[in-house]
Amino acid sequence: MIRVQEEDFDLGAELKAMSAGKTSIGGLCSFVGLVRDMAGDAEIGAMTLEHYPGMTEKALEEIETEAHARWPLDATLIIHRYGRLEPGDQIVLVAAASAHREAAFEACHYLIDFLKTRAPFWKLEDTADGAKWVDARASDDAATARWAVKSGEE
Amino acid sequence: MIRVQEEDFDLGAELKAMSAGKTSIGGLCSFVGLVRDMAGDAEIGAMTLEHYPGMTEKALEEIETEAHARWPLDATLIIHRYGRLEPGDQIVLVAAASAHREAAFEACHYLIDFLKTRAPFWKLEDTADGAKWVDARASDDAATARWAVKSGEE
Amino acid sequence: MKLLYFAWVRERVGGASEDIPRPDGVATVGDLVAWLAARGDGYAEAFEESSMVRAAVNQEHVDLSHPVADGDEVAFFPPVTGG
Amino acid sequence: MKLLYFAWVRERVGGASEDIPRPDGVATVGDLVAWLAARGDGYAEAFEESSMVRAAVNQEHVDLSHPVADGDEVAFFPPVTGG
Repeated sequence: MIRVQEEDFDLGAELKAMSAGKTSIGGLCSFVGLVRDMAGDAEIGAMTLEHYPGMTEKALEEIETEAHARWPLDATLIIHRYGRLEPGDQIVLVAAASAHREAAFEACHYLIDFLKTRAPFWKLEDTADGAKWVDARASDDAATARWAVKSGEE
Repeated sequence: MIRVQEEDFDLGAELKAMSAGKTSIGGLCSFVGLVRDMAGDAEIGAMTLEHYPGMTEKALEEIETEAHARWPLDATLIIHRYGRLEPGDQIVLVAAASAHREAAFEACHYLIDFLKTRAPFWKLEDTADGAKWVDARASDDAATARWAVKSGEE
Repeated sequence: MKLLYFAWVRERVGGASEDIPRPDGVATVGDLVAWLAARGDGYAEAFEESSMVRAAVNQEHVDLSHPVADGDEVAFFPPVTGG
Repeated sequence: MKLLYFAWVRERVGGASEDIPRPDGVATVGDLVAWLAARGDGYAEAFEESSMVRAAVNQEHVDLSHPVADGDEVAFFPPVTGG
């Protein structure tokens, strides 16, 4: 399931709902991204997340579908927020549940790596020097690229 | 923090408590192990987890300390239950929070891999053929061994 | 065609969207970028570092060689930074 | 020494713990395994596949060559299966 929303989410309730009644699940791996108060050396007050309605949902659904094609998963969940967020706020939740621990870990990792390079979100950070668009990181491209290598190895 | 307990835990409350007030955290990765209703081909009713009081806590603390030595972590949590558990019940929670996503993922994965081969717990499963001690899996030893390789690469 | 702009591309262009007929001679995303940049002012500024601008056609990531057709939704934006 | 047994080692031995003086000639975990197995019955059965039995001395995983001393807590158990 994917959701794009302005409001916060209840991490515990979301994870519980994912596995409720599915006793074939042996492991549930989740990752939550939070607003940090420091990015590089500049102190961050808050940020605003812009996104591309329509394409965002499409991109997240494609990433989720691809994860299910690669691993035997009982459930996956992607929730991404947009709008204004303060330090400590939750930005994103990705989770994957499987009979097998490695599948849950790898699929969860895959979901966040691809989300970082494919989902159309842009962060505008409030800094001491004014609002600044966050630059994409080469490490995120590298994180995505490694899944291509891993597939080849399998 | 590590805890060994018979009672269930509230996943959402535990994860919230881990990151509360720590705005240096950028990512929180968690893994929950659940009792599956199938192990191999035999249907499982329930299981009983035996452990070694004293050594269990010591082993989990060592695993946690080692994770902090390897990655820049703001917080880690290991909760492992013992006693009788039914299909769908939570067995174990491991979680790691860091400024950086990769550190959170790798540390969380490390915690569960080492827990699986070092923490003194033993599963006794109720099956259609009676109670059976679960055999250790070679794949768990392999999962632990790969962290030695990864360290060498760094 | 419907054109959409996001993040600093939107700020430089000075608007979030516009509807235009497909310009003569514009067959690919790259052609469209060149045509937009030639409009000057904010457009020139938005597309001056064209290696920093990403594109989507009908909500799919594409590169500059991708064709554009009448009725397409074409979006321009910086590399994504969500998650 | 305090000896502890867990899981099927405990079931075969027929008890969870016992206190014994360190037997003459027992200097390592391996010596202790051999001494216990020679007690017969459940002990022999517990240690007959000695490659399947793991040991801890004072709550640390050790191998068969590890020394044992008076006052040590020595535990025997199958490979762990938690998590």
